[in-house]
Amino acid sequence: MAEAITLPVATDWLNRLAARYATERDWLVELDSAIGDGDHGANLARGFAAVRDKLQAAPPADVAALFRLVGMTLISTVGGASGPLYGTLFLEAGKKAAGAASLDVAGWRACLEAGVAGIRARGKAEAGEKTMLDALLPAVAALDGTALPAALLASAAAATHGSDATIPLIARKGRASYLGERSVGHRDPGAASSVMLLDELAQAAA
Amino acid sequence: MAEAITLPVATDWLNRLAARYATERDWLVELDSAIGDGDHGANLARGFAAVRDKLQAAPPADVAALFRLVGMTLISTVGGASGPLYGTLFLEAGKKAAGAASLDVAGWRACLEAGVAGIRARGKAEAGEKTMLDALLPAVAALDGTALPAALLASAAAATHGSDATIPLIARKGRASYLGERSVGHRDPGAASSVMLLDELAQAAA
Amino acid sequence: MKKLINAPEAVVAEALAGMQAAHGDLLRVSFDPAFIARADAPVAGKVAIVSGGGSGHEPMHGGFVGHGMLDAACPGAVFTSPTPDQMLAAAQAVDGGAGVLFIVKNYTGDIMNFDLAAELVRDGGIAVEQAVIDDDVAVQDSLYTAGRRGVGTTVLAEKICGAAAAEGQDLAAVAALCRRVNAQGRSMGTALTSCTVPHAGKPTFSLAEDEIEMGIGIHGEPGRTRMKLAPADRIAELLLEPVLADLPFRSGDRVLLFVNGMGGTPLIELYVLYRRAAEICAQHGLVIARNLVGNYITSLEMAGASITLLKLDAEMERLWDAPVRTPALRWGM
Amino acid sequence: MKKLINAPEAVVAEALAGMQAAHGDLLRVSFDPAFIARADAPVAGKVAIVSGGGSGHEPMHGGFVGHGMLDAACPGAVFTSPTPDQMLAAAQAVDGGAGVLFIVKNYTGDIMNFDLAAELVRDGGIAVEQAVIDDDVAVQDSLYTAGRRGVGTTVLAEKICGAAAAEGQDLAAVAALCRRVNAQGRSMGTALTSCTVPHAGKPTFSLAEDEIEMGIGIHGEPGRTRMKLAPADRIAELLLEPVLADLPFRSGDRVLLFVNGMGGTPLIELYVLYRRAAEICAQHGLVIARNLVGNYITSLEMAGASITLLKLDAEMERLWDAPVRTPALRWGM
Ligand SMILES: Nc1ncnc2c1ncn2[C@@H]1O[C@H](COP(=O)(O)OP(=O)(O)O)[C@@H](O)[C@H]1O
Ligand SMILES: Nc1ncnc2c1ncn2[C@@H]1O[C@H](COP(=O)(O)OP(=O)(O)O)[C@@H](O)[C@H]1O
Ligand SMILES: [Mg+2]
Ligand SMILES: [Mg+2]
Ligand SMILES: [Mg+2]
Ligand SMILES: [Mg+2]
Repeated sequence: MAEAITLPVATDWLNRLAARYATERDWLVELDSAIGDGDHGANLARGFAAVRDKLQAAPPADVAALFRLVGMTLISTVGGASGPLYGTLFLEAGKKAAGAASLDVAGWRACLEAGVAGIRARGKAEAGEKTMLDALLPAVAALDGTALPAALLASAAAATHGSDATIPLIARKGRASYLGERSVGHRDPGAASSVMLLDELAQAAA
Repeated sequence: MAEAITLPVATDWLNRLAARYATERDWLVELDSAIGDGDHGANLARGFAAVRDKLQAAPPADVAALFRLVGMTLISTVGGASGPLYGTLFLEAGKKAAGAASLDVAGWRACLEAGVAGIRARGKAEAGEKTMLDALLPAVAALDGTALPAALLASAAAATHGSDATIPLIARKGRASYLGERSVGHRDPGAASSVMLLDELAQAAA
Repeated sequence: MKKLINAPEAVVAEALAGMQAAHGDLLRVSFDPAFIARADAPVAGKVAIVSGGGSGHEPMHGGFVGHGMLDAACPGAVFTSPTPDQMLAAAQAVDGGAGVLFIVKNYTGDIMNFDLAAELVRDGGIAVEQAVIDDDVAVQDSLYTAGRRGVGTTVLAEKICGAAAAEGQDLAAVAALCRRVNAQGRSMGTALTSCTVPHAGKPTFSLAEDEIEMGIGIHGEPGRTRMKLAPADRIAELLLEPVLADLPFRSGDRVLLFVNGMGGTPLIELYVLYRRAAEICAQHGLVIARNLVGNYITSLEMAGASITLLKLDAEMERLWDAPVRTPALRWGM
Repeated sequence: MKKLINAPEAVVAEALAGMQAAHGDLLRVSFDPAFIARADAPVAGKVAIVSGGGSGHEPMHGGFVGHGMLDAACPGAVFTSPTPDQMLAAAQAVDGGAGVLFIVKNYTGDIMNFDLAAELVRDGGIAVEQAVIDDDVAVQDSLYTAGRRGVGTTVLAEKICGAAAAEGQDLAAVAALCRRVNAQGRSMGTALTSCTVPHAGKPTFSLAEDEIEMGIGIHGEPGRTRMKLAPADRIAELLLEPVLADLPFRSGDRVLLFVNGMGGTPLIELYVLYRRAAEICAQHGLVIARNLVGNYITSLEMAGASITLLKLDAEMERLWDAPVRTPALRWGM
């Protein structure tokens, strides 16, 4: 049971994510086929496989460097909407993590908050527009207390609720917005992938 | 009951054929789809509809003129292999019919013989190569006696047998020949349409 | 899924290799990062035009690289925007000292990736402008959505701006021209069948045997409405009505009429559609001064078509006629 | 059946009207009898080249009418040879006093109709030659069958002979050249899906989800064998092996490699196929001096492709490069 997000925990997290997105690739593709263009699962599987390979080839010196490497790699291998968005999340998180040997709950909260703010700035979306933000914003809000594993579990659970809550929404941003009313009744793929992101972090720290 | 193929009988024959090929269009298309390119029914429906219209617009003066008109019309409206072949049949028949007010069994036999010879010359096919000739050649051979309706019925029956006999053959001429062995087990569409041609003549003269 | 491919992951790179093999006289392919550049790039003193987007829309954009059109194209994964490092490398490879214009289709992913790239290019000391194409009238436009998609007008803008750059117009002028072309162009498309993204392995959507999707996007994004299959003449009307009303086009306007196939519709049907589209234009008093018919901005093997109408001015007409030599569009040389 | 048409009977005439509307600067359409002629025909003193065949193979042949290629094309009903009166009228319209060459694909119907037409044209006092294209190696050739089908080499022969006629070669020379091109060209194709003839309303044949037909004809005629879907690289090998063996092509030969789409296969896949085809040619020591990639001789919306290899000589290379301006093939002007 980890008390902080150390470099090994963070590395484990990213390796888990590569495996998770490979496994969930088809489901995310299916979600994206319903209201988008069917590539979200392939995009993330490709991007996080590249992350795993880079981490293996040249292990970063600290958590901040790791986050920056992840951000750069996602931006240069994912493409689409999710590449710059998740890339920005990690780049901004990397800035906040600079200098820290490890992250406690408050430290991680600052990172995630900055990352999500980066996503808002880049994508110009708000809560309730049926995007990954609808999973990420509740996840930030749910991060409190001092016990790391518990806080991460609560954060992931909040993301799950947020993701579920995208189903009845009308999409206003991203490709699903072209559907208007017809986007109702479908889960946002980016919200689903954000849940996995936070869930694997909770697992890595458990 | 007609004792000779007069102008009214011949006109009735061609009108019947226009109706018959319209009705049998889909079946002939189906036969041609199996071992050809799926247009035989459409080709003949188009061609004989044009024949019907021309006969109505400018009724010919005698049987020979009617045959020539049919031949010219088929050649200029059918296309494909069957257009020139059936066109030639009628053009050559028209030459033989020249000067005759009507055709008795011998007269019609001379016409059909000349027409089938024309088809052989144009298409360079022989008996047993799975073409319309396999219906037409037996139909010529079966034409004898002096009672016209009976002779025509016998001729049509021989054509039917000939058409049935194409089913086990390997096609050697026309588009079906590309199939080689795989043409076995299918009726030749041109043989099938030749049966209709002779059958409607027997009906018109009945 | 039935495709002439080796593996879904390999399609884009292998098609690039095929383009390199077939068109080595015209273009040069970089595989990592992936971009296609003019063989003779950089052209000193000329504004360089770079576009890009997901693969699966061929010949757009790679087939438009060459003299008088694009200097470089960046292909993403199928239906996925390319990444900023591709655009950065392409811009660096083709900048001839007069700066780079990014022509960007309005999709969230494309916009964000090109934005990131523009920052990087600018940081590297190369002047860069971006022009966004958002001509698809099927999509509701509003401040609160992602806005209209970029479709058929992209092809026309790339040709016209390519000619402007070739005749020596500067970056500001070429960018302004591109925005003007976009402002004057409107499109709408329809799908008769879905397409199948190779890595997805099954059709993006499904339509009944007698159903079509009106207002389809080029990534198989659903459109405005689903309706029963109608005669081509009626479909031409339903596609053109919103296009005509939107600008609006007015009697006496000189236009370019572009009937585009989505990839799986045979040319004979595109001409049937063109016939009626031209009649409708004539009924509205439009003068079809130029036209284009064929598969230029496609959606893999989707059956369907789109109609783009561009209101021309004298400069656009002149630049449209200027020589162009690319794998997919060529005249005058 | 899902098509962008109004009625099966109307497709050909309406597509012709669309071509007239779109390409009035290049060509002139006669509707009855149906043919497409160069807008500036007859060209005095030039050999006129007339081709034709069933519709559904667009852009062939109508899309190849114009400067430097065909003087006229006669479209039949879909997949049905045109009729002699069409060819007669076309020949009369485009003969410039130097005679007419009929380029005929080897199908029983085409042969017979063009034969009849040649008699009529000759009777009318116009010199006429016929050259038959029969390049499809999928078909067993023998004195006792209809012989090989005419496929991809037709496009190349029409371009090369069109250039020869444009530079003033006489009828005998152009006809001899056409026969030489045919003698040096070999093709084979594959289908991944069937096509649907409009008046038939359902697919001509059916293939299982994992089956392809090797050696397919351009009318959906079944080919040599049915096999499991294979990787594109393997399909390139299976198409090229019989082509290479047949002429035979030899190391050092200069060739034109033509990868043709059947209509429903996206360009990105044709480039994947081209990539491997070019590799195979290189392995055999062939020099790919020229190439062509795209949908030029199609089979409605059939998914699939064909590969044509033409052994070039210096004259063919020069004539291939000569300017051409038609709706579907254009360069140098
Ligand atoms: N403007 C935006 N802000 C935040 N998230 C967005 C925005 N646009 C799209 N997304 C997210 O991106 C997801 C789609 O990602 P992906 O399919 O990889 O990219 P693309 O839409 O370019 O194909 C959506 O499900 C949504 O969660
Ligand atoms: N050389 C030939 N001699 C006689 N009949 C032939 C020959 N070639 C084809 N046929 C007949 O023509 C029929 C096909 O006609 P049709 O489908 O209208 O023409 P196409 O084969 O050009 O599509 C065949 O079924 C056969 O009976
Ligand atoms: Mg997507
Ligand atoms: Mg047929
Ligand atoms: Mg995408
Ligand atoms: Mg036919």
